[in-house]
Amino acid sequence: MQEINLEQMVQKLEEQLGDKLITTRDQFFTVLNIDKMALPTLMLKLRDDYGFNHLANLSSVDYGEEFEVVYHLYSIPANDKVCVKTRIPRISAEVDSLIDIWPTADWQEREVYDLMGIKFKGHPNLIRVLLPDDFVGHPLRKDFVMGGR
Amino acid sequence: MMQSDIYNVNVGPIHPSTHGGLHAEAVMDGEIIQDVIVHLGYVHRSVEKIAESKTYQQFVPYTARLDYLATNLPVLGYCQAVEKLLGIEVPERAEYIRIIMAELSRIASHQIAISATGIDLGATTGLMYGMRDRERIMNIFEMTGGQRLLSSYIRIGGVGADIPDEFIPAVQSFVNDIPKMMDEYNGLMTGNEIWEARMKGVGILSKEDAVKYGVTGPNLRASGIAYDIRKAEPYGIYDRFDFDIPARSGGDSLDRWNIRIEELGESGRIIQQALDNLPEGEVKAKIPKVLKAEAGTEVYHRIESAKGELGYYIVSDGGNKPYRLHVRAPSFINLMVLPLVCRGGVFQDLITNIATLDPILGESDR
Amino acid sequence: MEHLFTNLATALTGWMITLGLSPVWADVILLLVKWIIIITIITLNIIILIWLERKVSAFFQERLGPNRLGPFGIFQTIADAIKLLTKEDIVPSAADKLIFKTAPMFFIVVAVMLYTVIPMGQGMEVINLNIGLLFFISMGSLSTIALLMAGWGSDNKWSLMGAVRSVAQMISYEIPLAFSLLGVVMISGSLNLQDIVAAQDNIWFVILQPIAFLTYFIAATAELNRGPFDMPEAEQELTGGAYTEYTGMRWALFFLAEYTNLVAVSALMATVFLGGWQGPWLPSWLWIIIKTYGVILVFFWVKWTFPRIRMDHLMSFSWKVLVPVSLGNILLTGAGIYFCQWMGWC
Amino acid sequence: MNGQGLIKGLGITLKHFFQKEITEQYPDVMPELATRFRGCLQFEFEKCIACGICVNSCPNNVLSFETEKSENSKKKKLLSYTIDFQYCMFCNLCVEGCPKDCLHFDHDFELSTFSRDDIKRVYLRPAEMDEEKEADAAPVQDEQESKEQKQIDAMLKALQKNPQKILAKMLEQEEDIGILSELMQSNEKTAGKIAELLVKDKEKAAKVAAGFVTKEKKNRLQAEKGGEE
Repeated sequence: MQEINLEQMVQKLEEQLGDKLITTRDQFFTVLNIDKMALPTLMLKLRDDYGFNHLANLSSVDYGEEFEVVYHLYSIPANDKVCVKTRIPRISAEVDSLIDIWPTADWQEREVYDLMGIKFKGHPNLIRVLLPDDFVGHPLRKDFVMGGR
Repeated sequence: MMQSDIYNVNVGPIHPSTHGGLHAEAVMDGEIIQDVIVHLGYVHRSVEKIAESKTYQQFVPYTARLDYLATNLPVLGYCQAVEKLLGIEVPERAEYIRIIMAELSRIASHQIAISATGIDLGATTGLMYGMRDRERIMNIFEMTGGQRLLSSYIRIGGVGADIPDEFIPAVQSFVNDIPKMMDEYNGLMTGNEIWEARMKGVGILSKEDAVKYGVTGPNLRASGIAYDIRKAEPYGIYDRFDFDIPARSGGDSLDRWNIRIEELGESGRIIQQALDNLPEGEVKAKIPKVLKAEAGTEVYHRIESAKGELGYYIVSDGGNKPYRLHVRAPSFINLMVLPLVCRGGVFQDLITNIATLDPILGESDR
Repeated sequence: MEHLFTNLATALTGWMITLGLSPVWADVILLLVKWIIIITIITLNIIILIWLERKVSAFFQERLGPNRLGPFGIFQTIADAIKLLTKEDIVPSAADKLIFKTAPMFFIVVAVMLYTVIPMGQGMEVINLNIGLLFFISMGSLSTIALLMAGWGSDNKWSLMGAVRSVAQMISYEIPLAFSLLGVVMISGSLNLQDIVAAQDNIWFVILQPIAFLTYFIAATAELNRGPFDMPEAEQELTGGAYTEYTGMRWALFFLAEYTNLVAVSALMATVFLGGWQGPWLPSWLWIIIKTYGVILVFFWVKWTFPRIRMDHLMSFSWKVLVPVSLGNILLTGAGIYFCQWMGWC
Repeated sequence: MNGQGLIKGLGITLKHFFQKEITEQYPDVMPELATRFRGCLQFEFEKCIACGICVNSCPNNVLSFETEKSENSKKKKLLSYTIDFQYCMFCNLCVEGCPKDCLHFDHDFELSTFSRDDIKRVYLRPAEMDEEKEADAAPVQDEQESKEQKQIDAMLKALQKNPQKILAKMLEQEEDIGILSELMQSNEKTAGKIAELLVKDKEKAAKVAAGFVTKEKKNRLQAEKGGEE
C-alpha cells in the first residue's frame, strides 16, 4: 500500500464522484458525506485503493425526517481514519449492505436494523440481534414511546 | 459410508461455560460442529437509549456496567470521549491515576479470562488462583473508589477523589508480584501437555479473517497483527510510557491465551512507570455543574479495552444530554467470528473458543 | 489385633453351629453378614471420603473447604445426604421411565459387587475366588451399561452425549487396564488376589512392573470417569453428562457408586501393585486401608491439578499409546520370566 | 508429551496444599472494609437545606423529598426524604454533589430485607427540629453537648451491634476482645463508659479497655481457683 495523503485522497474522490460527495471537516475526522446510491462504490474505493481495511464502527442517528448512517473507517497498520456518512429519508429507510466489503458489517447492520429500523439491501440474514424476535418497534428512534419508571 | 443426522445443541443461555447470557446454538454432526448460530440479547439493557435521557455526568455509572470485569476501562473511554467533545483538560495527576486504574482493570479482566478458561477446560484450581490474585485488585478498587466491582471512580474531568495513602504500597506490592503470578499460571496450565493439546490448533483465526471481521484486542494480536490503540492512536498519556505489544502468529486458542498472560506483564510495566512518575496536584478539573456541548458536534473516541477496541460515538444537539450515543463494543464484534473458528472442530473446542475469545456479555448486549 | 475379624467370623460360625444350624447354612448366613458389614463400611467410608475430597481440593486451592458443621466440617456430608434424601424426585416426562429409574440402582449394585473379591486383610474377603482378578475386571466393565442406561433413559442431548462418550471411553480403557494387570498375573501365576498378595512377600509388583503400574493408574482414572478423564460428566461442557436429569437420591446413588468404584479400584491397585495387606507392625486390615487411602489421595491430587483432556485425544491416547505400551509390557514380562528361568532364578 | 508440564503442575498444587488458606470467614468474621467503602446511604436530616442537587445528580431517580414553604421566611422546610434503595447504583454522585455533606455511605453492606417495602427508606422530619427553631437561640454549649451525646449514643449502638470490629482497633489479642465484648454485653455501664471515652479520647479509651480486660482476667482466674478449692 503506497503512502496516502488524506487531502489528495479527498480531492481525487471528489473528482471521481462529483456532486455525490460533499466533504466536511470537524475537529477529529474528515467526513465524507455521500449520496446513498454511491455508497458501495465509495466504500470499495476506500478499501481497495486507500487501505481502509478496518470498519471500526457502524452507527446511525435519527434526525427526524432523515436518518444518518455513520461509518468510521480506520486502516491497519497505516492508521489513517475517515468518517463516511450517508443520509436516507425516514419513509424509505434503506441503504446498501456492506457485508461483502467488510464481513464485520454483518452484526453491526443487524443491530442498526434492530434498534433503528434501517433496512440493509443485500444483507443475507437481516433479523433482530439484540431484541427478541417478536418485539414491536425500533427503540432508538426518537418517536419510540418508552414505558417503565 | 456412514449416515448421520445433524442435530442442534443449545449451549446456553443457561450453561456453565458461556460467561453470562450467551446462547450459542451448535449444529452438530456427532461430536463435530458444523455451524454455530449465536443468539444475543439476554443481557440487553438498552444502554444507548438510556444515555439519551441522562446528563453527561449521570451516564458515567452506567458505562461501568458495560464491561463489568474491567470497570474502569469503559468508564475511562466514556469520560475521555466527553472530555474530547467538550474540550476539558484533565490534570496531570488524574491522568496518571487513570492509567494506573485502567491497567489494573485490564489485569483484572485478563485474570478473569485466564481463570475462566481454566475452569472451562476443567482445571478448577486454575480458577481459584486467578481469582485469588484478582482479589488484590478488587481491594485496591475498594480503597480508592469505595466499590469493589463497579467502582465509578473515574469521572468526567478527572477522578472521583485523590488516592488514599495506602494505595501506592498496595499497587507496588501487586506489581512486584505479577511475574510470580504469571509463572504460576504458566506452570499450572500453559506448560501442561493436556492443556497444550486442547488449545494448540484449536479455533484458528487467520490474519485476513481477523481484519475482515473487525476483531480487535488480544484476539487480533494473537492472529499476528501487533495493533494496539494505545500505540497506534495514543489516548490520555499513553504516549509517555514504554511498553511492548505482545503478538503471536498462529491465531489459535493457545496464542490467544498466551497473549493475555503476556499482557499482564506489560500492564505491570506501565503501572510501574506511572507509579514512578506520579506528580502532585489536583485530581479533578474545574468543570461547570451542567455540561453542554455545542449543537451538531460529535465525536468518535476509541480506547484499547481489555477485550479490544471500545469506541464511543457521541452526537450532541447542544443540550446537557447526548443526542445519540453509540457504543462500539469489542465483545459484540469479536463474537462474530465464533462460528468461523468453531466450524469443523469437536464440541469441546466450542467451549475452548468461547473462553479464549473472552466475550463479556454485558458489553456485547449492552 | 491381626486376627480380630477372622476370629470373630470363626466364633460366629461356631456359635451358629452350636445353635443347631447345618454348616452350609451357617456359611450362607456368614456370607450375608459379611455383605452387610461391607455395605455399611462402604457407606460410612464414602461419607468420610466425600468430606476428604472437598477438604483436600480446598487445600489445593487455598480454601478452607467445609468448616461450619461440626469439627472441621465433618458433618457436612451427612447434612448433604439428608438434603438429597428430602429433595423432590423429578423424572422427566419424556424419559424412558424404567431405564431411567433402574440405572442408578444398577450402577451401585455393580460397584458394590467389586468388593466381593478384594482381600481386606489376611484371610479377609467375602469369597476367595480363583478368578478374582477376572471377576473384578468384568464387573467393573458392567458400569458402562449403567451409564448408557442413564444417558439413554434421560432423553436429553447432554445426557446422551455423556453416555456415548462414557461408553467409548470405558471400553477403550478396559483393554489397557486388563493388559496392565496381565503382567502381574504372569509373574504371580494366579488370578486369585490372595495369591497375588502372597507373591509380593519379598518385593512389591510396583517395582517389578512399573510400566504396568502407570498404565493401570491412567486407565483406572479413565475407568472411574475422574478428572482429567471426566468426559462423561464434564460439568463445564455437558453440564453433568449422563447425570444431568437426575435429582435427589437418584443422583446421590450415582455419586455414591462413583466413590464406591474409586475405593474399589484403589484397593485393587494397593492389592496388586503395593503388596496388598502386607506390612510390618500394624494389623493387615489397617495396612490395606492405609494403602488404599494413599492411592485415593493421589487420585484427588491429579484430578484437582489437571485440565480435562479432549475426547478425540483421549481415544487416540488409549489406542495409540496405552494399548501398545501395555502389550509391550506383557512381552517384556514374558521375556523377563523366560530369562529368569533360563538363569535358574525362579 | 514428555510429562514435564504435568509434573510441574502437580508440584504447584502440592506447594499450595501446605500454604495458608485465604478464605474469609464471613459472616463469622466480618471483612475488613476500606474507609471509603460504600455500604448503605445515610441521610442526616438536620443538615439538609432541600436544595435538590442530590436528586438532580442521581442517575436512577433513587432520591426524592417533600418540602413545604414556610409562611414567614423564604426558606423551604424539608418534610420528608426518601431513598429508594432498590434502584441505587452506589455511584457516589449524590454524595459528591451535596453542598452540606448530609449524605454519606456507611459500612453496612448487608442490605437485604424480607419484604420489598423495607427497601425504601423514608426519613421524616424529627419533632425536635421544629422545637429547636422555636427556642430560637439555643446556647452553643448545649448544642455541642447534645451533638456529643448523639455521637456517644451512636457509638453505643455500634458497640452493641458489632463489638469485635470496633474493639479490634484498641485491643490486639482476640482473646481480650472476646472478654471485653462479653463484659459489655453483661454490663451496660462498662459499655457506656467505653463508648463515651471512644468519642472523647481514644487513647484513654484504649487504656481503660485494657484495664477492664486485666481486671476481668484476674476475676476469672480467681473464680477458677475458687472453684477448684
